[in-house]
Amino acid sequence: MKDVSITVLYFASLRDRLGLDRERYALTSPDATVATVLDALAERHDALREAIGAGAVIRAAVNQQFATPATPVAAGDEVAFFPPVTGG
Amino acid sequence: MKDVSITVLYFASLRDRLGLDRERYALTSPDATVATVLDALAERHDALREAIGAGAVIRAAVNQQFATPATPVAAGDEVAFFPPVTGG
Amino acid sequence: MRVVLQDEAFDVAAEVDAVAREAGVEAGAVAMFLGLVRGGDGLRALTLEHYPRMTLARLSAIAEEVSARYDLLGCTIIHRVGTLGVGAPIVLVLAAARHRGASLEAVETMIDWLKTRSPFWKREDYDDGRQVWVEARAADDAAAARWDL
Amino acid sequence: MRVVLQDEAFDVAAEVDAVAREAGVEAGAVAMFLGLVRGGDGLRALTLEHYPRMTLARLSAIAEEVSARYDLLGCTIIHRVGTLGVGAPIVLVLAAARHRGASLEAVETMIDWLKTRSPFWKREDYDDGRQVWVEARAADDAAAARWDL
Repeated sequence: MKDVSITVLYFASLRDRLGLDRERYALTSPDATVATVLDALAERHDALREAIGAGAVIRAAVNQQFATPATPVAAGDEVAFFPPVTGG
Repeated sequence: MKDVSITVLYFASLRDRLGLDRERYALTSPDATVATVLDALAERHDALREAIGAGAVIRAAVNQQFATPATPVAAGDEVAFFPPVTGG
Repeated sequence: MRVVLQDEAFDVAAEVDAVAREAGVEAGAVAMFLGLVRGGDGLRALTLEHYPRMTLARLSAIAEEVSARYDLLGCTIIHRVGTLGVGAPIVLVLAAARHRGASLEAVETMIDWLKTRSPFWKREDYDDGRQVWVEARAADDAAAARWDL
Repeated sequence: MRVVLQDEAFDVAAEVDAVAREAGVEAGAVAMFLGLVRGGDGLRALTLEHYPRMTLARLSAIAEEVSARYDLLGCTIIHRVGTLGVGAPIVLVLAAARHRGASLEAVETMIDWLKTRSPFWKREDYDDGRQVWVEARAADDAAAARWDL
Protein backbone atom coordinates (compact mmCIF):
# COMPACT_ATOMS: atom_id res chain seq x y z
CA MET A 1 0.00 0.00 0.00
CA LYS A 2 1.24 3.44 -0.94
CA ASP A 3 2.42 5.72 1.86
CA VAL A 4 0.28 8.89 1.75
CA SER A 5 1.59 10.41 4.94
CA ILE A 6 3.17 13.80 5.42
CA THR A 7 5.30 15.23 8.21
CA VAL A 8 3.69 18.08 10.14
CA LEU A 9 5.78 20.53 12.20
CA TYR A 10 4.59 23.11 14.73
CA PHE A 11 6.64 26.09 15.89
CA ALA A 12 6.71 28.69 18.64
CA SER A 13 3.45 29.58 20.43
CA LEU A 14 1.49 27.13 18.29
CA ARG A 15 3.75 24.27 19.34
CA ASP A 16 3.42 25.35 22.98
CA ARG A 17 -0.39 25.39 22.72
CA LEU A 18 -0.48 21.92 21.17
CA GLY A 19 2.32 20.53 23.33
CA LEU A 20 3.58 18.90 20.14
CA ASP A 21 6.39 19.78 17.76
CA ARG A 22 5.88 17.21 15.02
CA GLU A 23 3.56 14.42 13.92
CA ARG A 24 2.64 12.29 10.92
CA TYR A 25 -0.62 12.76 9.07
CA ALA A 26 -2.05 10.50 6.36
CA LEU A 27 -3.63 12.43 3.49
CA THR A 28 -7.22 11.39 2.74
CA SER A 29 -7.48 13.00 -0.70
CA PRO A 30 -5.20 13.59 -3.69
CA ASP A 31 -6.47 17.19 -3.70
CA ALA A 32 -5.11 18.07 -0.27
CA THR A 33 -4.07 21.66 0.35
CA VAL A 34 -2.62 23.52 3.30
CA ALA A 35 -6.18 24.51 4.24
CA THR A 36 -7.62 20.98 4.12
CA VAL A 37 -4.69 19.60 6.11
CA LEU A 38 -5.09 22.29 8.77
CA ASP A 39 -8.83 21.57 9.00
CA ALA A 40 -8.19 17.87 9.46
CA LEU A 41 -5.52 18.50 12.10
CA ALA A 42 -7.93 20.82 13.95
CA GLU A 43 -10.31 17.87 14.27
CA ARG A 44 -7.49 15.83 15.77
CA HIS A 45 -6.29 18.47 18.27
CA ASP A 46 -8.66 20.38 20.58
CA ALA A 47 -5.95 22.98 21.23
CA LEU A 48 -5.53 23.67 17.52
CA ARG A 49 -9.29 23.95 17.01
CA GLU A 50 -9.52 26.32 19.97
CA ALA A 51 -6.63 28.44 18.68
CA ILE A 52 -8.30 28.83 15.29
CA GLY A 53 -11.65 29.53 16.94
CA ALA A 54 -10.02 32.24 19.05
CA GLY A 55 -8.80 33.95 15.88
CA ALA A 56 -5.12 32.96 16.04
CA VAL A 57 -3.31 33.79 12.81
CA ILE A 58 -1.64 30.64 11.52
CA ARG A 59 0.87 30.59 8.72
CA ALA A 60 2.38 27.66 6.88
CA ALA A 61 5.28 26.41 4.85
CA VAL A 62 5.34 23.41 2.52
CA ASN A 63 8.75 21.83 2.02
CA GLN A 64 10.42 24.87 3.60
CA GLN A 65 8.69 27.37 1.32
CA PHE A 66 6.13 29.84 2.67
CA ALA A 67 2.69 28.67 1.54
CA THR A 68 -0.88 29.92 1.24
CA PRO A 69 -4.11 28.07 2.14
CA ALA A 70 -4.39 26.95 -1.49
CA THR A 71 -0.89 25.48 -1.75
CA PRO A 72 -1.17 21.77 -2.70
CA VAL A 73 0.15 19.14 -0.29
CA ALA A 74 1.34 15.73 -1.53
CA ALA A 75 2.53 12.54 0.10
CA GLY A 76 5.99 12.88 1.58
CA ASP A 77 5.75 16.66 2.01
CA GLU A 78 6.92 18.49 5.11
CA VAL A 79 4.18 20.92 6.19
CA ALA A 80 4.90 23.43 8.96
CA PHE A 81 2.37 25.55 10.86
CA PHE A 82 3.37 28.56 12.94
CA PRO A 83 2.35 32.04 14.09
CA PRO A 84 3.44 35.13 12.11
CA VAL A 85 7.22 35.41 12.23
CA THR A 86 8.96 37.90 14.55
CA GLY A 87 12.67 37.74 13.73
CA GLY A 88 15.16 40.43 12.84
CA MET B 1 38.44 106.57 13.42
CA LYS B 2 36.17 103.57 13.80
CA ASP B 3 37.35 100.28 12.25
CA VAL B 4 34.71 99.19 9.72
CA SER B 5 36.65 96.27 8.32
CA ILE B 6 35.58 92.64 8.11
CA THR B 7 37.54 89.43 7.58
CA VAL B 8 36.79 87.60 4.34
CA LEU B 9 37.62 83.91 3.90
CA TYR B 10 37.60 81.84 0.71
CA PHE B 11 37.45 78.06 0.58
CA ALA B 12 38.00 75.17 -1.81
CA SER B 13 37.73 75.83 -5.59
CA LEU B 14 36.87 79.48 -4.98
CA ARG B 15 40.07 79.99 -3.00
CA ASP B 16 42.04 78.22 -5.73
CA ARG B 17 40.52 80.48 -8.43
CA LEU B 18 41.35 83.62 -6.47
CA GLY B 19 44.71 82.40 -5.23
CA LEU B 20 43.70 83.90 -1.88
CA ASP B 21 42.38 82.36 1.32
CA ARG B 22 41.66 85.47 3.39
CA GLU B 23 41.67 89.23 3.19
CA ARG B 24 40.36 92.31 4.98
CA TYR B 25 37.62 94.44 3.51
CA ALA B 26 36.41 97.83 4.75
CA LEU B 27 32.63 98.23 4.66
CA THR B 28 31.46 101.33 2.77
CA SER B 29 27.90 101.34 4.09
CA PRO B 30 26.08 100.56 7.33
CA ASP B 31 23.58 98.58 5.25
CA ALA B 32 26.08 96.03 3.96
CA THR B 33 24.83 92.53 3.23
CA VAL B 34 26.43 89.35 1.96
CA ALA B 35 25.36 90.37 -1.55
CA THR B 36 26.81 93.90 -1.42
CA VAL B 37 30.08 92.60 0.02
CA LEU B 38 30.37 89.97 -2.70
CA ASP B 39 29.68 92.60 -5.40
CA ALA B 40 32.39 94.86 -3.98
CA LEU B 41 34.89 91.99 -3.76
CA ALA B 42 34.10 91.05 -7.38
CA GLU B 43 35.23 94.56 -8.39
CA ARG B 44 38.48 93.98 -6.53
CA HIS B 45 39.22 90.50 -7.97
CA ASP B 46 39.03 89.70 -11.69
CA ALA B 47 38.93 85.96 -10.90
CA LEU B 48 35.91 86.38 -8.63
CA ARG B 49 34.11 88.52 -11.20
CA GLU B 50 34.84 85.93 -13.88
CA ALA B 51 33.64 83.07 -11.67
CA ILE B 52 30.34 84.82 -11.01
CA GLY B 53 30.02 85.71 -14.69
CA ALA B 54 30.58 82.07 -15.60
CA GLY B 55 27.66 81.06 -13.37
CA ALA B 56 29.61 79.63 -10.44
CA VAL B 57 27.34 78.99 -7.47
CA ILE B 58 28.77 80.81 -4.45
CA ARG B 59 27.56 80.29 -0.92
CA ALA B 60 28.40 82.21 2.20
CA ALA B 61 28.60 82.13 5.96
CA VAL B 62 28.62 85.09 8.34
CA ASN B 63 30.30 84.48 11.67
CA GLN B 64 30.30 80.73 11.02
CA GLN B 65 26.57 80.55 10.27
CA PHE B 66 25.29 79.77 6.79
CA ALA B 67 23.95 82.98 5.28
CA THR B 68 21.80 84.22 2.41
CA PRO B 69 22.45 87.18 0.08
CA ALA B 70 20.31 89.33 2.36
CA THR B 71 22.15 88.49 5.57
CA PRO B 72 23.48 91.75 7.14
CA VAL B 73 27.23 92.19 7.53
CA ALA B 74 28.69 94.45 10.22
CA ALA B 75 32.14 95.66 11.18
CA GLY B 76 34.22 92.92 12.76
CA ASP B 77 32.28 90.08 11.11
CA GLU B 78 33.92 87.05 9.55
CA VAL B 79 32.38 86.45 6.12
CA ALA B 80 33.25 83.26 4.22
CA PHE B 81 32.57 82.54 0.54
CA PHE B 82 32.73 79.03 -0.89
CA PRO B 83 31.21 76.64 -3.45
CA PRO B 84 28.34 74.32 -2.46
CA VAL B 85 29.54 71.87 0.18
CA THR B 86 30.42 68.27 -0.68
CA GLY B 87 31.18 66.51 2.59
CA GLY B 88 29.83 63.32 4.11
CA MET C 1 27.75 37.68 0.13
CA ARG C 2 27.87 36.26 3.61
CA VAL C 3 24.93 34.64 5.38
CA VAL C 4 25.36 33.17 8.84
CA LEU C 5 23.04 31.61 11.41
CA GLN C 6 24.68 31.05 14.76
CA ASP C 7 24.29 30.86 18.54
CA GLU C 8 27.38 32.93 19.32
CA ALA C 9 27.84 36.69 19.21
CA PHE C 10 29.45 38.24 16.13
CA ASP C 11 32.35 40.63 15.68
CA VAL C 12 30.94 43.84 14.20
CA ALA C 13 34.33 45.29 13.23
CA ALA C 14 35.44 42.11 11.50
CA GLU C 15 32.16 41.98 9.58
CA VAL C 16 32.40 45.63 8.48
CA ASP C 17 35.97 45.01 7.29
CA ALA C 18 34.90 41.84 5.48
CA VAL C 19 32.02 43.46 3.60
CA ALA C 20 34.19 46.43 2.62
CA ARG C 21 36.88 44.03 1.40
CA GLU C 22 34.29 42.03 -0.54
CA ALA C 23 33.02 45.26 -2.12
CA GLY C 24 36.48 46.41 -3.21
CA VAL C 25 37.63 49.84 -4.39
CA GLU C 26 34.33 50.73 -6.05
CA ALA C 27 32.55 50.89 -2.69
CA GLY C 28 31.72 54.35 -1.41
CA ALA C 29 29.15 53.39 1.21
CA VAL C 30 28.59 50.76 3.87
CA ALA C 31 25.32 50.79 5.78
CA MET C 32 24.57 48.65 8.82
CA PHE C 33 21.74 47.65 11.04
CA LEU C 34 22.40 46.00 14.38
CA GLY C 35 19.46 44.67 16.37
CA LEU C 36 19.84 44.33 20.13
CA VAL C 37 17.74 42.73 22.88
CA ARG C 38 15.84 45.74 24.26
CA GLY C 39 15.47 45.58 28.04
CA GLY C 40 12.95 46.95 30.49
CA ASP C 41 9.78 45.79 32.28
CA GLY C 42 11.64 42.95 33.98
CA LEU C 43 12.82 41.28 30.78
CA ARG C 44 15.55 38.78 31.56
CA ALA C 45 16.24 37.30 28.14
CA LEU C 46 14.95 36.80 24.63
CA THR C 47 14.79 33.33 23.11
CA LEU C 48 14.94 33.08 19.32
CA GLU C 49 13.42 29.95 17.85
CA HIS C 50 13.66 29.19 14.15
CA TYR C 51 12.84 26.53 11.53
CA PRO C 52 16.23 24.95 11.05
CA ARG C 53 15.66 23.30 7.67
CA MET C 54 14.28 26.54 6.23
CA THR C 55 16.08 29.46 7.84
CA LEU C 56 19.42 29.60 6.07
CA ALA C 57 17.80 29.20 2.66
CA ARG C 58 15.50 32.14 3.41
CA LEU C 59 18.38 34.33 4.59
CA SER C 60 20.31 33.50 1.43
CA ALA C 61 17.30 34.28 -0.75
CA ILE C 62 16.90 37.66 0.97
CA ALA C 63 20.58 38.51 0.57
CA GLU C 64 20.50 37.52 -3.10
CA GLU C 65 17.30 39.37 -3.96
CA VAL C 66 18.40 42.54 -2.18
CA SER C 67 21.92 42.40 -3.66
CA ALA C 68 20.45 42.24 -7.15
CA ARG C 69 17.79 44.89 -6.55
CA TYR C 70 20.26 47.47 -5.17
CA ASP C 71 23.31 46.40 -7.18
CA LEU C 72 25.28 45.78 -3.99
CA LEU C 73 29.01 45.18 -3.99
CA GLY C 74 28.87 43.36 -0.66
CA CYS C 75 26.16 42.02 1.61
CA THR C 76 26.10 40.32 5.02
CA ILE C 77 23.30 38.87 7.12
CA ILE C 78 24.06 37.32 10.50
CA HIS C 79 21.17 36.17 12.68
CA ARG C 80 21.51 34.58 16.07
CA VAL C 81 19.25 31.93 17.60
CA GLY C 82 18.89 30.66 21.15
CA THR C 83 18.61 32.57 24.41
CA LEU C 84 20.12 36.07 24.51
CA GLY C 85 20.43 38.44 27.47
CA VAL C 86 19.38 42.10 27.55
CA GLY C 87 21.66 44.23 25.39
CA ALA C 88 22.91 41.25 23.39
CA PRO C 89 23.17 41.57 19.60
CA ILE C 90 20.51 39.58 17.72
CA VAL C 91 21.00 40.42 14.09
CA LEU C 92 23.54 42.22 11.92
CA VAL C 93 22.87 43.38 8.39
CA LEU C 94 25.47 45.08 6.19
CA ALA C 95 25.26 46.42 2.64
CA ALA C 96 28.15 47.90 0.65
CA ALA C 97 27.38 49.89 -2.48
CA ARG C 98 28.82 52.60 -4.71
CA HIS C 99 26.54 55.26 -3.25
CA ARG C 100 24.82 55.87 0.04
CA GLY C 101 21.22 55.63 -1.13
CA ALA C 102 21.54 52.03 -2.30
CA SER C 103 23.34 50.90 0.84
CA LEU C 104 20.79 52.48 3.18
CA GLU C 105 17.76 51.23 1.27
CA ALA C 106 19.24 47.74 1.00
CA VAL C 107 19.74 47.54 4.76
CA GLU C 108 16.22 48.76 5.41
CA THR C 109 14.78 46.20 2.99
CA MET C 110 16.82 43.34 4.43
CA ILE C 111 15.81 44.04 8.01
CA ASP C 112 12.15 44.41 6.97
CA TRP C 113 12.27 41.06 5.21
CA LEU C 114 14.08 39.40 8.09
CA LYS C 115 11.18 40.47 10.29
CA THR C 116 8.45 39.38 7.89
CA ARG C 117 9.83 36.69 5.59
CA SER C 118 12.15 34.59 7.73
CA PRO C 119 11.10 31.77 10.04
CA PHE C 120 12.14 33.24 13.41
CA TRP C 121 10.01 33.62 16.52
CA LYS C 122 10.93 35.61 19.61
CA ARG C 123 9.94 34.64 23.13
CA GLU C 124 10.40 37.03 26.04
CA ASP C 125 11.54 35.48 29.30
CA TYR C 126 10.82 37.63 32.36
CA ASP C 127 12.39 37.81 35.81
CA ASP C 128 9.12 36.58 37.35
CA GLY C 129 9.22 33.42 35.24
CA ARG C 130 6.66 34.44 32.61
CA GLN C 131 7.43 33.44 29.04
CA VAL C 132 5.62 35.49 26.39
CA TRP C 133 5.79 34.95 22.64
CA VAL C 134 6.24 38.25 20.81
CA GLU C 135 3.28 39.04 18.55
CA ALA C 136 4.01 40.19 15.01
CA ARG C 137 3.35 43.90 14.65
CA ALA C 138 0.50 44.88 12.37
CA ALA C 139 2.90 46.89 10.21
CA ASP C 140 5.25 43.95 9.78
CA ASP C 141 2.28 41.74 9.17
CA ALA C 142 0.94 43.79 6.28
CA ALA C 143 4.26 43.55 4.49
CA ALA C 144 4.03 39.78 4.69
CA ALA C 145 0.48 39.59 3.40
CA ARG C 146 1.50 37.73 0.28
CA TRP C 147 1.90 34.50 2.20
CA ASP C 148 -0.92 34.96 4.66
CA LEU C 149 -2.77 31.78 5.44
CA MET D 1 26.23 62.18 21.82
CA ARG D 2 29.67 62.06 20.34
CA VAL D 3 30.92 64.41 17.62
CA VAL D 4 34.49 64.18 16.38
CA LEU D 5 36.50 65.87 13.64
CA GLN D 6 39.88 64.27 13.07
CA ASP D 7 42.65 63.44 10.62
CA GLU D 8 43.08 59.86 11.81
CA ALA D 9 41.01 56.80 11.01
CA PHE D 10 38.38 55.70 13.51
CA ASP D 11 37.66 52.36 15.18
CA VAL D 12 34.23 51.22 13.98
CA ALA D 13 33.84 48.48 16.61
CA ALA D 14 34.75 50.80 19.46
CA GLU D 15 32.28 53.40 18.19
CA VAL D 16 29.45 50.85 17.85
CA ASP D 17 30.14 49.65 21.40
CA ALA D 18 30.25 53.23 22.67
CA VAL D 19 26.94 54.26 21.12
CA ALA D 20 25.24 51.09 22.36
CA ARG D 21 26.64 51.74 25.85
CA GLU D 22 25.46 55.36 25.69
CA ALA D 23 22.00 54.15 24.65
CA GLY D 24 21.70 51.64 27.49
CA VAL D 25 19.24 48.79 27.94
CA GLU D 26 16.37 50.54 26.19
CA ALA D 27 18.18 50.37 22.85
CA GLY D 28 16.84 47.84 20.37
CA ALA D 29 18.46 49.20 17.23
CA VAL D 30 21.77 50.66 16.08
CA ALA D 31 22.06 51.91 12.52
CA MET D 32 25.28 52.98 10.86
CA PHE D 33 26.55 54.66 7.76
CA LEU D 34 30.21 54.46 6.82
CA GLY D 35 31.46 56.52 3.90
CA LEU D 36 34.58 55.35 2.06
CA VAL D 37 36.82 56.88 -0.60
CA ARG D 38 35.48 55.27 -3.79
CA GLY D 39 38.25 54.40 -6.24
CA GLY D 40 38.42 54.07 -10.01
CA ASP D 41 39.34 56.20 -13.04
CA GLY D 42 42.87 56.70 -11.74
CA LEU D 43 41.85 58.30 -8.45
CA ARG D 44 44.80 58.36 -6.07
CA ALA D 45 43.35 60.17 -3.08
CA LEU D 46 40.59 62.40 -1.81
CA THR D 47 41.39 65.59 0.08
CA LEU D 48 38.78 66.90 2.50
CA GLU D 49 38.96 70.60 3.23
CA HIS D 50 36.74 72.24 5.83
CA TYR D 51 36.04 75.54 7.61
CA PRO D 52 37.76 74.93 10.93
CA ARG D 53 36.00 77.58 13.01
CA MET D 54 32.60 76.40 11.82
CA THR D 55 32.72 72.64 11.27
CA LEU D 56 32.46 71.18 14.73
CA ALA D 57 29.61 73.49 15.68
CA ARG D 58 27.69 72.37 12.59
CA LEU D 59 28.28 68.69 13.32
CA SER D 60 27.07 69.20 16.88
CA ALA D 61 23.98 71.03 15.68
CA ILE D 62 23.17 68.18 13.28
CA ALA D 63 23.65 65.55 15.98
CA GLU D 64 21.46 67.49 18.41
CA GLU D 65 18.67 68.23 15.95
CA VAL D 66 18.53 64.64 14.70
CA SER D 67 18.71 63.19 18.23
CA ALA D 68 15.71 65.27 19.24
CA ARG D 69 13.73 64.61 16.07
CA TYR D 70 14.11 60.82 16.26
CA ASP D 71 14.27 60.50 20.05
CA LEU D 72 17.66 58.81 19.83
CA LEU D 73 19.29 57.11 22.80
CA GLY D 74 22.76 57.50 21.32
CA CYS D 75 24.29 59.35 18.39
CA THR D 76 27.77 59.59 16.88
CA ILE D 77 29.22 61.61 14.03
CA ILE D 78 32.89 61.27 13.11
CA HIS D 79 34.18 63.11 10.05
CA ARG D 80 37.75 63.03 8.82
CA VAL D 81 39.62 65.83 7.09
CA GLY D 82 42.87 65.87 5.14
CA THR D 83 44.11 63.56 2.40
CA LEU D 84 42.69 60.02 2.34
CA GLY D 85 43.62 57.12 0.07
CA VAL D 86 41.21 54.93 -1.93
CA GLY D 87 39.15 52.71 0.37
CA ALA D 88 39.82 54.87 3.41
CA PRO D 89 36.91 55.69 5.73
CA ILE D 90 35.75 59.32 5.50
CA VAL D 91 32.73 59.55 7.74
CA LEU D 92 30.96 57.43 10.33
CA VAL D 93 27.42 58.06 11.53
CA LEU D 94 25.69 55.98 14.21
CA ALA D 95 22.22 56.21 15.72
CA ALA D 96 20.87 54.09 18.56
CA ALA D 97 17.13 54.02 19.19
CA ARG D 98 14.41 51.88 20.71
CA HIS D 99 13.19 50.72 17.31
CA ARG D 100 14.69 50.20 13.89
CA GLY D 101 12.73 52.83 12.00
CA ALA D 102 14.04 55.72 14.05
CA SER D 103 17.65 54.53 13.92
CA LEU D 104 17.62 54.07 10.14
CA GLU D 105 15.87 57.37 9.40
CA ALA D 106 18.19 59.22 11.79
CA VAL D 107 21.27 57.88 10.01
CA GLU D 108 19.86 58.80 6.61
CA THR D 109 19.03 62.32 7.79
CA MET D 110 22.45 62.84 9.38
CA ILE D 111 24.36 61.76 6.30
CA ASP D 112 22.13 63.93 4.08
CA TRP D 113 22.79 66.94 6.27
CA LEU D 114 26.50 66.23 6.45
CA LYS D 115 26.53 66.39 2.66
CA THR D 116 24.45 69.56 2.38
CA ARG D 117 24.74 71.53 5.61
CA SER D 118 28.35 71.07 6.76
CA PRO D 119 31.32 73.06 5.51
CA PHE D 120 33.33 70.30 3.84
CA TRP D 121 34.69 70.24 0.31
CA LYS D 122 36.17 67.23 -1.47
CA ARG D 123 39.01 67.41 -3.95
CA GLU D 124 39.94 64.40 -6.10
CA ASP D 125 43.66 63.89 -6.66
CA TYR D 126 44.46 61.71 -9.70
CA ASP D 127 47.45 59.56 -10.60
CA ASP D 128 48.21 61.89 -13.54
CA GLY D 129 48.48 64.88 -11.21
CA ARG D 130 45.07 66.41 -11.90
CA GLN D 131 43.24 67.87 -8.93
CA VAL D 132 39.48 68.22 -9.36
CA TRP D 133 37.05 69.73 -6.86
CA VAL D 134 33.95 67.56 -6.51
CA GLU D 135 30.81 69.40 -7.62
CA ALA D 136 27.75 69.23 -5.39
CA ARG D 137 25.11 66.95 -6.85
CA ALA D 138 21.87 68.58 -7.91
CA ALA D 139 19.94 66.38 -5.48
CA ASP D 140 22.16 67.36 -2.57
CA ASP D 141 21.95 70.93 -3.70
CA ALA D 142 18.17 71.09 -3.65
CA ALA D 143 18.14 69.92 -0.04
CA ALA D 144 20.39 72.82 0.85
CA ALA D 145 18.34 75.44 -0.96
CA ARG D 146 17.41 77.22 2.23
CA TRP D 147 20.84 78.79 2.45
CA ASP D 148 21.45 79.35 -1.24
CA LEU D 149 23.24 82.57 -2.03
